[in-house]
Amino acid sequence: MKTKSIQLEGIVIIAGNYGSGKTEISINLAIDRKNAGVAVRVADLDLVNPYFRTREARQLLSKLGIELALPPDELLQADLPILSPLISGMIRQPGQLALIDVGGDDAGATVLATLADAFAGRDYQMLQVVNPLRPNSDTISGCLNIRNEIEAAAKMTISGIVGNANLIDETTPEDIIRGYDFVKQLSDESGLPLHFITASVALLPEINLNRIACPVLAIRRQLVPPWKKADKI
Amino acid sequence: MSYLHVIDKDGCKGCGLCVIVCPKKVLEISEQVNTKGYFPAYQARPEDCIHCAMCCTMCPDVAITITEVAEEKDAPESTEETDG
Amino acid sequence: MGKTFQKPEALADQVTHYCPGCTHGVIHRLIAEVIDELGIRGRTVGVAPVGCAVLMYNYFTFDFMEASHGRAPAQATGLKRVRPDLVVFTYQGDGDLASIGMAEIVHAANRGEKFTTIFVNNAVYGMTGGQMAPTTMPGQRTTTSPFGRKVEEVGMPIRVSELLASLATPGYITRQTVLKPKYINRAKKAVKKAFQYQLDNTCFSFVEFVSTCPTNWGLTPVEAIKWAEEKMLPYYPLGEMKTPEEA
Amino acid sequence: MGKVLMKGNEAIGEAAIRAGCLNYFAYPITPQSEVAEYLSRRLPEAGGVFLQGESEVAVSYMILGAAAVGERVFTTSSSPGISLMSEGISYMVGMELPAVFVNIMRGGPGLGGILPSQADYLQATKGIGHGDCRLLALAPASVQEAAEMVMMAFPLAEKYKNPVIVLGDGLIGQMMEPVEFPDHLATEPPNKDDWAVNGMDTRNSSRRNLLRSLYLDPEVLNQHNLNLRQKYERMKKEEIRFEAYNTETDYKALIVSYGTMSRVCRTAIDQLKAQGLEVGMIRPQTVFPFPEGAIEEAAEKESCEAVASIEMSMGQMVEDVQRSVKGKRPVSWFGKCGGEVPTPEEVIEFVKTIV
Repeated sequence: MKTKSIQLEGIVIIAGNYGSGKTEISINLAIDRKNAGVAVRVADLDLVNPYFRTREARQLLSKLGIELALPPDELLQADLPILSPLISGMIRQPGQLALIDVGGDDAGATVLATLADAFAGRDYQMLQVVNPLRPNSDTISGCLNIRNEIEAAAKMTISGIVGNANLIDETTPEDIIRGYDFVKQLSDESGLPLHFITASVALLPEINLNRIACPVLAIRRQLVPPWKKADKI
Repeated sequence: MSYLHVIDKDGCKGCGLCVIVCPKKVLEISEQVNTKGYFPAYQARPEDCIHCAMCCTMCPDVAITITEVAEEKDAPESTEETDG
Repeated sequence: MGKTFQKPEALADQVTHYCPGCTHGVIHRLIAEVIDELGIRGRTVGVAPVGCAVLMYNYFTFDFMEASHGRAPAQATGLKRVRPDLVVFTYQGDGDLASIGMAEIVHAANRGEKFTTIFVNNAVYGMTGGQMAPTTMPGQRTTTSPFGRKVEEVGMPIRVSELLASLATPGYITRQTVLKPKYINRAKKAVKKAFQYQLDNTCFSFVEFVSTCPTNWGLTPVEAIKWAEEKMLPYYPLGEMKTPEEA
Repeated sequence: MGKVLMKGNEAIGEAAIRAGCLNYFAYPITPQSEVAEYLSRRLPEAGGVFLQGESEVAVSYMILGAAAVGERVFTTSSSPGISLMSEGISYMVGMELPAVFVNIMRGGPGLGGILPSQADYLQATKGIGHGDCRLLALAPASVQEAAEMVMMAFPLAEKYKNPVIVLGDGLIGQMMEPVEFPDHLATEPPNKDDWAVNGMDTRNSSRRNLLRSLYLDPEVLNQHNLNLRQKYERMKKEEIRFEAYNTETDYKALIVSYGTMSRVCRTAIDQLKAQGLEVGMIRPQTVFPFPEGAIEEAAEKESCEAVASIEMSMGQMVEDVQRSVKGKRPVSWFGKCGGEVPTPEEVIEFVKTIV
């Protein structure tokens, strides 16, 4: 059965705790929407992580015609909090869909507060990515706590949830189902809509999609260590 | 009450700081060397000592002690251990 | 009116390696007396510096450890943070504390670490052979300032107590000396106060001593006392620079 | 607690807590600052001590001070920071104090870069501090192994009364992998009352303890160094750890590689196998002591034509590999050290040039 389509437009901020999978989701979501005919732009606003950032996938994304807002090339590997002017430009003119991938936790979300002028008066959605197989986001209260911290640091409001249960290569179909139940409960308790969950392409055939009421974003892993190959797009 | 004023001859380095602080000018530097090669201080005029402990307070080497002794006969009241 | 006077229990029965007239011995004794009077010998740990007092651990009867040059405050921080019930003090000279270890002492004081530092300032490096220290007086000759300290080249001597007292964190900062018995009695009160602040978990406490180095100054012990009084005390005034109550 | 997904740096912090170490002093430096960030939240809730020092130099002495009272303590840093800590490490070796240092290596020399590297191999195994100073050096190749090695490092440090270094590269610290912590981990530290300066009352003793590294008598210092040497020799007998991969085959080449680099080599070996070329690998899990016997034996296999040291440094471990092989097979080096990890394809290409 085909999964339901993800409905997202305008400015979409991808937030969440460290290692929740924001960057992998931003890349895959950008490609998914682009394939659906949407004009997509992506901003790498991760100023807190030194490795595994959206910028690692810049060639792939530009090849697919996805517009990117990154720090200048010569500073791409710098250990500096470089805030590209392209980002506030993108916020002012988001086009059909502008994805903003921020760093983890409240520390990573703090930079959003700097951009308050650009955001002023504009509609946006801020999604909290939740991997219940991560420490700190394995309980409802832990997730709500992270939500509060991110909102306080960003001075913005989280508007929805993305479920991203995974143990990378060791993820089982049961993990996906249990993870779905968890974020569903989080959605019920917080009143925040569950926008979609994720599952790796390899696992998708093993998952009973009738059990899942929300869209499922197929993940083709792009951020892999050097001894592995990224999934083909 | 009587007191025993003792200068540990071999613990003294002969710096002379006790000599200058003594309000009664009791102390002097000996002409005789100790086992460490220093010329130690001694009580030249023990009868003038008022046991004010200024010398003890000043001594960088804790070489001077004053102890209380029972007031029987004439307790030896000076620098038995030095060559004074 | 007579007084008794005996070696404190916290002090070992050892002849020190210090030169005749060196006031380290007096300062050691004051610390030992205070430790005895406060009854804390069984839970005190001393941190010895690099400098003339490097072997000071031989002269005390409680737990002791060495530090490398200037790092005693960092080491004491580690000790005290993991065992706040211990009484910890560092003992440091001017090269150690005011030069190579300036960062460590400033940050320990600024964090308000609950240990005590005894700082012995004799305006010269003793151990390494009489070189210029950050506290060497203007014009003072040392083995590395053979024509006297030139202020236009190396600046004025650092007044560490004043510098530490300028930190906004509450602390007990005082400058004392042991040049004469009247100063010694006052200094002992300051040392006791410093340890008491530590025992009460109040603040970082710091006692600077204006001290002498007859050997490297090229003076007799008696001349050295006079020189320190005349040359150093006007520049390094005695007294409490800061108490936690003021903060 | 089952498997969880963790970043290497988080797993390192958590592992220490589970090993019973509740004292952490550190100074931030990329790519390992997440350890400090993680522990700044976790340690206060666990009742431990977290302190950010003013420099790596100061931190190394905070570690020394905490170790001196007999408490478990550790720090994490990256290459330039470890250089600054090397002073304190030497004093700890001299004073025979246990503690754990983690180096999440980045490129050098100098500031280098922030990407992964293994260029501190010689520093960790041969020249960590002044004097005759050696550390047991554990080299994890996964997040799981990083956690396990941090946990085993504490009892090892206590066994030898010597600091232990865990030598990870930037990727080990930054990547996410599933990790599972054993249920029961914390071992009781051995009785330290014969040396710790924890106060005579704590030990209920009238004998005071003294910790020092200064020995002015040359004979005494020589004896002290002989004692230290005996510890290093004992490490060589008891602590060598390594993993062999594909060595049951008649391999034509033997790779020696550790950490992240060994993961790439593993992929290369699998791909070479598919192409019909067998290659074996010895992966040192301790780089000091070095598994020289295992490497010598593996190199002597009749089918083996050549040995290669593959490392993210400009030929550091290769010196130990050459020493181990004793001239019985040609030994060559391949590596990169700018932050880019060599790819499996590059390794394959290189291996084909030596057989």
